[in-house]
Amino acid sequence: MRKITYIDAMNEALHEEMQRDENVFVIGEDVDIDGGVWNECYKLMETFGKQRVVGTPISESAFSGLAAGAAMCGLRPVLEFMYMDFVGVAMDQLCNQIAKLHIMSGGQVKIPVTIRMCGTGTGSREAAQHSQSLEAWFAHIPGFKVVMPATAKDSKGLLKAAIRDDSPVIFIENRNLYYEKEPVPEGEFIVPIGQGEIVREGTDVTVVAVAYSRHKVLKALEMTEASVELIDPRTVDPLDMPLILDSLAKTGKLLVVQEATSECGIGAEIVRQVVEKGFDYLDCPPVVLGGKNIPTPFSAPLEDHVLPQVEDIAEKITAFAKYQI
Amino acid sequence: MRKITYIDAMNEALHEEMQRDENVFVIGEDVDIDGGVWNECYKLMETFGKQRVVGTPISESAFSGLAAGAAMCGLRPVLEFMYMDFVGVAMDQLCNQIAKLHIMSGGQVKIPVTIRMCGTGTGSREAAQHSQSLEAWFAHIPGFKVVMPATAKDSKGLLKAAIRDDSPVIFIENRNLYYEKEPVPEGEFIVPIGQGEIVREGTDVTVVAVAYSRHKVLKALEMTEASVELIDPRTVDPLDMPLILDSLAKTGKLLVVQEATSECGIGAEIVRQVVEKGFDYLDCPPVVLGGKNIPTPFSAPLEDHVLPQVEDIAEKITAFAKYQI
Amino acid sequence: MIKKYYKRMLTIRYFEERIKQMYRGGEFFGAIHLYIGQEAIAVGLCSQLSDNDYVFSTHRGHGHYLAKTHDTKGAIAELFGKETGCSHGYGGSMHMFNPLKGFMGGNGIVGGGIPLALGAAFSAQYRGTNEVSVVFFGEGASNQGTFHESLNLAALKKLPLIAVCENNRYAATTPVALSTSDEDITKRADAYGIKSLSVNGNDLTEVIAAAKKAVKHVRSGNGPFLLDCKTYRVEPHCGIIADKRPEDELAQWQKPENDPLNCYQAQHPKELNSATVAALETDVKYEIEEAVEFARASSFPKVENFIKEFAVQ
Amino acid sequence: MIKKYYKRMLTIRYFEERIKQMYRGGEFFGAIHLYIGQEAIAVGLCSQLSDNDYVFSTHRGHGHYLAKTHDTKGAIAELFGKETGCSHGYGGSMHMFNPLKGFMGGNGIVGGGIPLALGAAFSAQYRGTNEVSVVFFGEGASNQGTFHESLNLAALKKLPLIAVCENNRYAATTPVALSTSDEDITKRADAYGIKSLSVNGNDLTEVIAAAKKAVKHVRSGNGPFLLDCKTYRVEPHCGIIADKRPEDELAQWQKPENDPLNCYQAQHPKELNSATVAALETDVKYEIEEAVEFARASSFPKVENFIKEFAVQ
Ligand SMILES: Cc1ncc(C[n+]2csc(CCOP(=O)(O)OP(=O)(O)O)c2C)c(N)n1
Ligand SMILES: Cc1ncc(C[n+]2csc(CCOP(=O)(O)OP(=O)(O)O)c2C)c(N)n1
Ligand SMILES: [Mg+2]
Ligand SMILES: [Mg+2]
Repeated sequence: MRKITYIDAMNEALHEEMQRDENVFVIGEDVDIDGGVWNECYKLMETFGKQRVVGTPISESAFSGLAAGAAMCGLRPVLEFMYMDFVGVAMDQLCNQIAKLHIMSGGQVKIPVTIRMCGTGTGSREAAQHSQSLEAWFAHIPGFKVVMPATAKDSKGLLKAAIRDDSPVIFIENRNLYYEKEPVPEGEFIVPIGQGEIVREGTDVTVVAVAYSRHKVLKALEMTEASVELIDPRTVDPLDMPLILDSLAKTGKLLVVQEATSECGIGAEIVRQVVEKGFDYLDCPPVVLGGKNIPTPFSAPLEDHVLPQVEDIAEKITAFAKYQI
Repeated sequence: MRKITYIDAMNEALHEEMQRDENVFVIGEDVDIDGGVWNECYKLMETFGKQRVVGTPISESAFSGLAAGAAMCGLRPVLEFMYMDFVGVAMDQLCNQIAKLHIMSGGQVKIPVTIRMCGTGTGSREAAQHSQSLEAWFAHIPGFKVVMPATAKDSKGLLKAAIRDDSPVIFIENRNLYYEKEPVPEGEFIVPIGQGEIVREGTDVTVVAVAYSRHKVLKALEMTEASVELIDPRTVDPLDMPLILDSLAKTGKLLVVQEATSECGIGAEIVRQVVEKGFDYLDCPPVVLGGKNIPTPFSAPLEDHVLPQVEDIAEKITAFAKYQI
Repeated sequence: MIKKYYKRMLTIRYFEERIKQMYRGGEFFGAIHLYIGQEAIAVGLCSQLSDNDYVFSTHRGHGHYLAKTHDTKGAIAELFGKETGCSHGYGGSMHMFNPLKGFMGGNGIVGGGIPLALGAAFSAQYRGTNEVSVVFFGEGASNQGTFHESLNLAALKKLPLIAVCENNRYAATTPVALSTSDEDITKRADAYGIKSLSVNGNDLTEVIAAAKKAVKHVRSGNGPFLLDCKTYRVEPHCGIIADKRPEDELAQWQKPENDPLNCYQAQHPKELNSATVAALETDVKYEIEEAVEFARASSFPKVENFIKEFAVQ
Repeated sequence: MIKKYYKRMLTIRYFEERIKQMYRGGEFFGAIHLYIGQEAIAVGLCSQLSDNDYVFSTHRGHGHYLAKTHDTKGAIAELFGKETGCSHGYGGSMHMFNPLKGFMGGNGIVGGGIPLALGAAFSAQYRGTNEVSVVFFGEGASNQGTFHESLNLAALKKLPLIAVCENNRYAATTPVALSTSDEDITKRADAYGIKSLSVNGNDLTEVIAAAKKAVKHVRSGNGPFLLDCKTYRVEPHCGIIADKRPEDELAQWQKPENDPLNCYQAQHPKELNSATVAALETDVKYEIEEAVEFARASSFPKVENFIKEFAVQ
């Protein structure tokens, strides 16, 4: 299969969807200039022109609202936050407007907005205001779907699915994956929202790895003998619980790995649903390995300490595998 | 014991703390006029004057930041959001500034801000944008403490503790409790942050009731034979896990009741910690009874349907009590 | 036209009076913010709009809704939370919707609707229609960040947006002097290079003239326009809040010449003679009573449909 | 004074050049935004402040930090993430802090620091000191809601705030014409009734004169002041972003008369003759190399202390 980068895969999705549906447009800071700061909008301006490739001032509330209003009138905006961390300035437009307009109107308006959270990730020493993974905020608010592709293939397939979805979709990207080449099928394909993926089959432990953690877990597997079933949920709201529960029926042991802080995170949510729906499968206490409950510090050794490292994951997996009922 | 309302109890706390420490001031919309829209600032203006009772325009980001900057210079602001739902417009100032300044400065500045989330609650038919209980957003972000008093006594004692705390404290009030008279001791007292309360002792089921749910559970107890240990966590971040775990050691069964949506909520967090630290205590799957995953609709029957009702709680408790291992 | 416009104002006035009465009587719940005293603004603006044009409203939106849609029944039924309501009971007072008539919703968040209105204006530009998007907001809302961001963005993109500030001198209990450092909102428009006009918002004739100018400017592709309408909130902010405004101030604003209905009537003594007005009053009252009966007789939305239609999981 | 001010600009210039080199060499990581070409603004403003006055900075804050604190060692050590850094390694380039010298931090959120600066100004007013609070921000940031809300609030409360817009013509890759509907930011100040001045931000003499006026105005209790400083960002926005600005534009701004250091030197040929400048250059280079050695030799912060001091649970 051909190999392209995560960012190019998303860029292909944008080209294809904008070609397919003239109501699709992109909006965000710098998207109209030199293909955007991440190169995510490469050639969009040249191909679709400035009415459909809308550069904005640094006014996230205003342009998020613009997207919502345009969606109310039938357009399908793809909205960009340059980093997920900046979403704080627009939480009202996202969570009180975009997520709720459909229901507040009694179903009369739809808000098919795709909200790209670019530049999410850690490990590049960008400190507390550029290192957050805030998927839990949106999973907590009814009205959104939330996806977190961890491969180039999923980045394309999920972006296309998001754009075609009639609900607002929070699309969370990881900057550490942007420029790695990976296999991506040619042409059209969709990765359905709500479908997880079994990355590795195994029998000892089920590891659910959220987003970038998938790659950390894969590295950790090289350091352990345990037979691990690795699941990438891909969509974190709604979760693919049947997939997770089926795996647990086999392994009886659950580890969730995520970069976000554990408190009230996706891992906690998975545990809540797992114990409610699959308590009898569990042979030992499910554990969430997440970011520590501290704002991410700048200094390298401190940042590494705050986030789950490959060694931590390997250690936990080994301990889990050894655990006897 | 004398009886006063929740709102008057907080008002007393403000008078006492402003008297005690000249660095304490209050800031928010309408706080300087007629005692504030909830009467929460009754007589503050008359007593402390306009430099310490600071009315603002409807500019939540600006005045939240003002509070943070003032705190960096040694003041101790008590900041008001008229309804918790409005916090979306100021999430950056709260979560990227107030919560992180202490650590980003390497500990050189402290941010002793108390952030009052007034008017939280449901059941009064105020629809999707005036019905949210967003404690999980703040529990997820490192750097905050989060308290949710459910009685007049706790509202006073926790407000005083929050004002004296050197960390930013999210103080979540419930509008349905504001004007009910309840017993409150005379004079000075503090309710320590991080301490839950056993409201009722019991042996069959542990029910952790978040905020207003405490009152719903008390009503539900009149409809069931089960012996329930009712815990009001009072602080939801950090949670008083020893208290909850001790109770579980006795009952083996956990029900969490909250008004917030269950997904990634405080209940999920309690479950995460309980299974990690007290898995062997559990006789049956712990359950979270929370708001449904739908923005709160206006119409009475729909709103009632979305939120856990007394009958739902009673039913769940009875089922739990009957559950045999 | 004169009779029609007067009747529209009268409908809003009587609607609000009736609502107030029923609310106090405990017939329905939730927050209500009355529009009494500001009728000329909604009616004046909407007089220049078609169903294809968009209106984005606020927490104080009954008047905007009625002026844009003339749908009294849907409005009252919505306040009652009935499935025949204009938002099928899901929205209530602050979230009336009627997209078919171009009414794009109220908003419970002060300043929350301004960015949304940009989107409808953008959609008109995108599709090359000549629709305009009108957003109402209070002087209090003009101090929210969204106001600033939206006006700058509208100016940059030359969007067909009319921003209508209803300066009713109060935001909840805060007088304008304590919320808005320079009360003249047109200066803010100047800062973005946006054309603007200040008008007496209680004089329908003035409002109509200004609305005409604004709509013409915007529809011709000249970019946004701001209208600064001076008015006064006659009722308390909402159901639950104490109102201790100076009595003389209240009295001043309740004088006939300052009341939008009286003022318009005085300008048109012939068309709006007492017999005509009396007839209109009868009509309007009847229409409203009919709507009340309709709302009362309607059913609540069904929980079963609700779950099917809206539940995500 | 002239030598001192020139030396301060030179320190920033050489600091940034050295940083750029080390960053490219992979000696440290994270985002860095260079201040080259804007030195006169930070130096001019800070020349009028004491340690008791406050500065709130941005993502592009090295220059502000050095001008306010003269702490080269703490700055470089911070970029290296060392415990001797001015934020003990917790902050990095965007979060330098030195509250003892009145430096209240950079900010990774565009427009995020403006509200914070209100707070220091408020504190001065509250305690009755005559401190002033200065906040720097880019023309890009002037389109954030926080700008608007903060200026209105500062004007209402007459806070001792100096808002310094560094209009360097770009926000990341977006030129000012595409972000700011009217480039003249002083018009925005007018809208709030805030006094303001526009200056050539690359002419230190002009900046100092304007800063004097602003500080005097603000310190005397007359409320906030806005300075609109026209300048140019000579370097790319930050490490990772491609820079495709027009070559002639770049060349124009790199001409000696447009460079803040050359410009100042030309104004003071005697005090800043080539021998003096050469000596200053030697001094500054030496100082910076010393700071680099200091940073290299320093230890990383210890994880154990970290947990003790900051962990909540
Ligand atoms: C962001 C936000 N802050 C506060 C409120 C509470 N609130 C509702 S209406 C109102 C006053 C609004 O004043 P104005 O914009 O002048 O409109 P008016 O009520 O006068 O029509 C306030 C403070 C809110 N709904 N949203
Ligand atoms: C709220 C927010 N949006 C976007 C960004 C990304 N960003 C960082 S700097 C920058 C440009 C800022 O431009 P300006 O304010 O003019 O300052 P300059 O970089 O020119 O000094 C952008 C878009 C951010 N940090 N915060
Ligand atoms: Mg008003
Ligand atoms: Mg700039």
